Amino acid sequence: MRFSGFRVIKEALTGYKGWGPLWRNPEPQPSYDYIIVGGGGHGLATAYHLAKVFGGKRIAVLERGWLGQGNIGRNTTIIRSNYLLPGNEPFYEFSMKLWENMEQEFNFNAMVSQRGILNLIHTDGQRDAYRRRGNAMRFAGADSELLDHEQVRAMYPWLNFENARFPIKGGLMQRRAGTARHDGVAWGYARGADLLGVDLIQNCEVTGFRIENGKVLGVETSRGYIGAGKVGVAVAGMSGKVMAKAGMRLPIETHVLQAFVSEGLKPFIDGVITFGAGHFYVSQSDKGGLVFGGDIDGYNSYAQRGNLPVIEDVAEGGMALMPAIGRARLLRAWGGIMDMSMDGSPIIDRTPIEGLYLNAGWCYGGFKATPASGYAFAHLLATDRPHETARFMRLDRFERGYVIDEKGVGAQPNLH
Amino acid sequence: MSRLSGGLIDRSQRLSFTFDGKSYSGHPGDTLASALLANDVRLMGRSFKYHRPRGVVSSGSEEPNALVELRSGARQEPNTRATMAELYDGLIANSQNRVGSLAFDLLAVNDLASPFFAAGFYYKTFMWPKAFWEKLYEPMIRKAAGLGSLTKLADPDDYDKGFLHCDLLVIGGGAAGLAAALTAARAGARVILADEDFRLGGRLMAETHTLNDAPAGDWIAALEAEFDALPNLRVMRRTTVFGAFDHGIYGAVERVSDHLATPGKAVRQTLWRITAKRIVLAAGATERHIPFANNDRPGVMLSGAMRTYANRYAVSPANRVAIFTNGDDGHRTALDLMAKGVEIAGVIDTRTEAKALGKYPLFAGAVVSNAKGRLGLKSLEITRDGTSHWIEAGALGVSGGWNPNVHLASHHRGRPVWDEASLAFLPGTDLPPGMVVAGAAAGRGTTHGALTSGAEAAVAALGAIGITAALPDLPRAEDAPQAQSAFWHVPGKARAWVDFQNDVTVKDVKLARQENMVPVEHLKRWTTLGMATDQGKTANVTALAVMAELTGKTIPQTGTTIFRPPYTGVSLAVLGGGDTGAHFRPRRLTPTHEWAKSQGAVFVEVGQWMRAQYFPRKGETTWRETVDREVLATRAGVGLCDVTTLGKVDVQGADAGEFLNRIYANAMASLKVGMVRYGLMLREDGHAYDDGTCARLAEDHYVVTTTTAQAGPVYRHMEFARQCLWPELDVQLISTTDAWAQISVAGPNARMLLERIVDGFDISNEGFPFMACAELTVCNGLRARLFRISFSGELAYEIAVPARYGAALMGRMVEVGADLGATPYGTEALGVLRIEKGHAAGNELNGQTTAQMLGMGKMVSTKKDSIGAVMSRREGMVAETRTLVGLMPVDATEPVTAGSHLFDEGAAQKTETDLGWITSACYSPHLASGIGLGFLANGKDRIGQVVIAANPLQGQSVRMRVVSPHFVDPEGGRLRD
Amino acid sequence: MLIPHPLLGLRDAQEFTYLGDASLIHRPDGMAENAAETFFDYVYLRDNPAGVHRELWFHEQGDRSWLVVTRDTTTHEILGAELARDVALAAKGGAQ
Amino acid sequence: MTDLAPMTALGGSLARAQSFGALAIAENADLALASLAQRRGAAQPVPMGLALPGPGLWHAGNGMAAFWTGPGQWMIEAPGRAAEDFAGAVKQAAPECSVTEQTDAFVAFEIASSAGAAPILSLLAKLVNIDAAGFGPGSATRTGLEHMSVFVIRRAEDRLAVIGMRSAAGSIWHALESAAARLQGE
Repeated sequence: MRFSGFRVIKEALTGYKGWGPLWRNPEPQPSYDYIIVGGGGHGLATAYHLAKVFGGKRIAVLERGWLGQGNIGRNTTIIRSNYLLPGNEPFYEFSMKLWENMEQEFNFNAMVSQRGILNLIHTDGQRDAYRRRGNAMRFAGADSELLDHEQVRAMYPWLNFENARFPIKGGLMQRRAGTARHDGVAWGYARGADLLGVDLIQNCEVTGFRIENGKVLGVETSRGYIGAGKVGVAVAGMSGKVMAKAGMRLPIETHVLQAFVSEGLKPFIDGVITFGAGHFYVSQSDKGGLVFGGDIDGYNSYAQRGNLPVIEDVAEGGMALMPAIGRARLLRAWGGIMDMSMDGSPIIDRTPIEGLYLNAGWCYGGFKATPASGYAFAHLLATDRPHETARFMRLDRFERGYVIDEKGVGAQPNLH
Repeated sequence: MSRLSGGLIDRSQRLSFTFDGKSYSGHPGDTLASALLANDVRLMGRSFKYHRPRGVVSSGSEEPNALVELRSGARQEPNTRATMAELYDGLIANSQNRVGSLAFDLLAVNDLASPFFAAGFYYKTFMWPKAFWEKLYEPMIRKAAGLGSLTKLADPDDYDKGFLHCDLLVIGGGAAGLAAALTAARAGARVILADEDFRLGGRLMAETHTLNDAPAGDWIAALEAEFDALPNLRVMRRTTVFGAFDHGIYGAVERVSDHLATPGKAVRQTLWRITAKRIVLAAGATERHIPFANNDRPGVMLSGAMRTYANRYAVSPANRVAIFTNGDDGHRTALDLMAKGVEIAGVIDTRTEAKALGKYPLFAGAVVSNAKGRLGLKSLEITRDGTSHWIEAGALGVSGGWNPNVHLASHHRGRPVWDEASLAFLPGTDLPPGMVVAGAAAGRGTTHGALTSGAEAAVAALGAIGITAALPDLPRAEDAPQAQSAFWHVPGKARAWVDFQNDVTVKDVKLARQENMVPVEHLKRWTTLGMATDQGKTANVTALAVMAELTGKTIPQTGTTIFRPPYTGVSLAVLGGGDTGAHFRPRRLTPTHEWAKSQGAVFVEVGQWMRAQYFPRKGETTWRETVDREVLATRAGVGLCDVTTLGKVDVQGADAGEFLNRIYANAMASLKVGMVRYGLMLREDGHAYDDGTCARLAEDHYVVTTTTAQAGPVYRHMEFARQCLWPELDVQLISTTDAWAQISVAGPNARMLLERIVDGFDISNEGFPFMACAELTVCNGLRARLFRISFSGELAYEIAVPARYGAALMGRMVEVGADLGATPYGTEALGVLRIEKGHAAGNELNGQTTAQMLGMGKMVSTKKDSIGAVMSRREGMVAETRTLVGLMPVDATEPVTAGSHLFDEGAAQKTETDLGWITSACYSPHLASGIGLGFLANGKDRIGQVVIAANPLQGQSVRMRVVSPHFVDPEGGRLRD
Repeated sequence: MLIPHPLLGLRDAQEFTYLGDASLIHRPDGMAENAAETFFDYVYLRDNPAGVHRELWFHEQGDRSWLVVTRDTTTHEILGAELARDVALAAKGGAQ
Repeated sequence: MTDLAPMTALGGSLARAQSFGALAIAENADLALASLAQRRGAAQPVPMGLALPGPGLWHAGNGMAAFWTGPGQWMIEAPGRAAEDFAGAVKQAAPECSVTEQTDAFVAFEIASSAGAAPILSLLAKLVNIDAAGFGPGSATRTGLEHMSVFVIRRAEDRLAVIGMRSAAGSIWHALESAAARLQGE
């Protein structure tokens, strides 16, 4: 069924009789050409693109719990392509372009909203670095603007300009950046994939890989063995745990990142603001909640919950930047587990095991990458060649010395 | 007239307040909600989506409807539960989420269009035309959504943070919590009792039950007197424990002054981090409602809340009240209200076998199937055996059973367990370590059950940490079993609300089921169930039950919801703590700060430090003018700059040299005593980490300097190497950054100036050559350290004295060097001097560069093992061709801008053709031109060529000549003179 | 979180700076033939267990000791803590 | 003696002192400090007859005091001797140790209560995450305070010292002052 405003009106007047399941609940088949492990944003986007763009057939997505239960369902919903390095920027800009057209393509309103992202500048050195980045974005076809103090003040006069420990000297603005409704993205891809015949199998945990002579034959699951031509793993924070079942150690650590939302408020912040001198970034959802976050907790964790000091740290940053939010209340805090890679950049690559492919290392930045990640991973699965924009995101870059280190902090995942 | 007799309000005092501009009065002991009810105000808010008129539903923090904007001006506080706002004289509250007045909200049109707004509708529309989303649809949605508003004014109040420690934290001051605290405190344990209410007692205050045949208030009063005398017990009223974190740490907010008009000298709220060895959770239970058609009319409320209002606040929402219940609990409300003289229109009990417990009309085996009264309940439809009739009632109390408040028990992702007997989720076995649950939160909701389980919980909890406690004599209390039958919602075609605030109806749950949004998280996200400010406290279990009914599954098969912190909303200001604004982060001042201030210096933030940026003089109109003067004065005479901020690490021990050999890429063990060497540190991944100098003061004593930014990390890294990598070496480390005021003395007259302050020490070129160091005295006996090192390319020294003398020394040098042109300079001139000399700094050492890029590849010794050496030889790093070069505009009037990218002339400018970028740029008064440093592909081979510096961000494209990065004195002759 | 410091008892984890897997103590020999491989493994690859993890914490706002803390990454339960220096010395055969 | 005039950490020529109800906070500008670290394998020294305390402890004697700062490391305090080369004196007394001058690395604030231990305990609770029950007289530890690291010494039931980075003296003072003033307001 095709969604439209007309259809919504028609269904409203006829008691919603026409609304059916957004996707089927199929039983797993004995084998598939492609198995995508992980029914999160990246896994669903991969299946969708594999079927839609690359003509893949007999595709299954295996999800341990419910579709979209991982980081796609709990993040701060920011989409942007304001990266610096050539290994990253073209990829994220490709993603941005996919965001701009996805809703009409998969016929689902994921509320992609290009209300802009503003990265504040507090020092001259930061301005130099942001200028380098803003120009790198331009050369990769993205949009960027360098704002001065007055331009920032005109946009957000109620930021703390008067009594700030770190004065605001300007900002790097990407107007095409913004937010998208995270669940809507997962559901849009899920529904799109389902309509293209992809089997979305929930409550199906992968417990092992059947590997013979260095080639993967299929996966053992909580719902029995399923054969596969190719297996793509896109399980974010669980990457280490899942790939260990295939005998692999990864340049990845799993960490917890907390995200926060305030009680609903009338429109207050239009776009996304990031405060680099503290650890704080914020946007306001269409429902009115301030959606905000900061740094990862900083220690290895699979516990999906964080601790109070980070909540305080983020709130401190928020209060320092925008003392007018003081009387709003934190409504909910939640922790997701992040696949923090050793250089802070992702991996979309084959593995040494034939037929086994890895999509991982997204750190806390996977949401914005969802469309491109799915597209590039589908490209790799279908053609065995990396997608043009993901060609630097290789697994062997660490050994060979081609790291993509945006922050320049080296092989320490909790600093990325 | 809705005030009743009795209650815990102080009738001797009258407090006036306003709601939506209209004046009312109440008494101390009232909440805003009780005072409004006492003034016959039933309409208190509007719902989120349909803007339906709403009245208060509860009497506690679970309130979904009666949300107001409290206070005014910069103190305006949105979404405040009227049920939690203590009344004070002069309180100002306004209703929110309305266009027009509360009674005539224009957005109530949404309600008429509600069929179009069913669960998930917005995912299916607003997609065409594409551009309309940001321009039309979304702004419309954003405006209509949201609840209360922020003012954009800075919060004027102060907030505190603090730390408390205890053996036992008791969460909840009702019967169970009081018994637990009493038991533990009498045993001598250190106890904290926290309750979100402003008065202890919990539901004891809401009921008419007796303790030892006397009013419960008597027992509470006696207990409070005993509590006051126990120094090991801290009672924290108005304190909400909002989160259970790791290792027994609980977050709590004390609302210190929220019950006052302004905080005065105190803080508004304090965030407490409580570290508890053991925890008794006695958070009580929250009553459930029962959805039926139009069950959201103002005046429809929870039956237990009605008792609270009657017994504690002496108020009834109406003169004639009905009760809708699925168990005995509703009958209690009828009895309590009757006792206070309220007319009971009837008790509608879903159980056919129900019996009246008093003289009121009973409708057994019946349901309430509809309600009328848009702005306030007028009548109810009662349906029994398929026939219906209407009765008049101004309020309806609904009793659907109680949900234990297991939230904190689940903050470590523990799952509550469904108990079919009590029709409730009880705490599971996977509680946060050290927690015991008692009272209604554990399903022991009778007064006797709460008291005994509270005391027993304390005994058990303390026993686990070796403290023996005895069960106290607990008062005799009611222990009547509460009969109840499962009844979740009244079937029907009209909308019946499950989640009041977010307008989620039974129909929405059905539609979610129809659309395969069945997993509880899908249900929640598709319908927005439980995502409002109350986090579904009154809605979630009911919705689960409805979904279970639809799918034919049991409630536990359908799922549970995950509880996450905070238990109730916590203001961002208190989480952010007191020190924001200028005190957001510590400010470190250099030893010459006060002196520089007296000289009119302009300061700049450099990480934690404030440094003098430049020293403007009279008549100078631009900062550039000042900086140019400072630079030229340094190159021509002598400049003075406080460089204390550079990190200093004292390295001592027999193996200090060997240790430093392994830390630095280049050799340090071979450094002679009395000499300094430039050193480059790599990270273990082979990239440049930090640079600085290393001075050898004695055979077993070095002083390492780091960059300002990396002082902390480098020290940590060195301790890592000392303790973890090479513990067998004899090395001791300590930071001395703050101990010494270090001043750079640079310029051709530097030596002459220093000769005037050193105490008989030979600093001639021969006696104290380039890269020498020494300990000596200056200014008549002040111990000092002198290093002949240069960052500017000039003859230069750094002199260090104990920090307390830094300002005086600076003043002295300016004074005695006046004839030599002694000029203080700031970080701007420092930057110009080092760029002119081609010295790498933060913009070059940004963690992404290699020794090779910096032109220091050869410094990485292959003769020894040092941190990062192996990885610096990886294929990709060796293949890196970008090197540090100097750049000058072909046309000297053109700007040089850091962050510009470098391209071949005529090349298409894109990622693939990018050759590098400009790292640092400045105006060089020495060359009368802008200059820059940058990393350029094959840079060494391009010296003399022209490249394009492209800065499309600012519309610049400049032809630049590639030159040596050493713009000044490339041979280094000046350094050595 | 609270870290059980072997000398100072339970301390607020905020006083500490986290580094990562305690295997970082065992730095390979940079002059060995196979240094390229051993360092790749040392610097980049991690077991990243969902369960018991031995990890390095630096008592930065305390006594400046590096600790090896044993912690369950699924529950955050801490099973023990030792001075990293003692662990490192023991690994080197107790060489004093 | 040098003819240069010293300046206190708070930037004055005189040390700052202020009272907040029962609490008095004073900058101690005359306190000499030197760190002392044991060399590898060496025996624990007894510099100038001062017994060095164990982890978490502070010990006074012979007109000086010492507190433990880390394994094999102590800080030696000497009231009133800031102008001297105190580190030199310590080094002479413990030549086999690594000694480093620390006098001007730190600012010391002495806090005294005129109403017994209670105000001190209330202040501690607002400042640092230390369980006061286990922090009686003779205790010393380093911990975090408003993003800074400080030594806290319980010199007596009613006396506390907070010693932190000299460059951050103003921020430490602000933290102490705000907490003390707010306690007064409660």
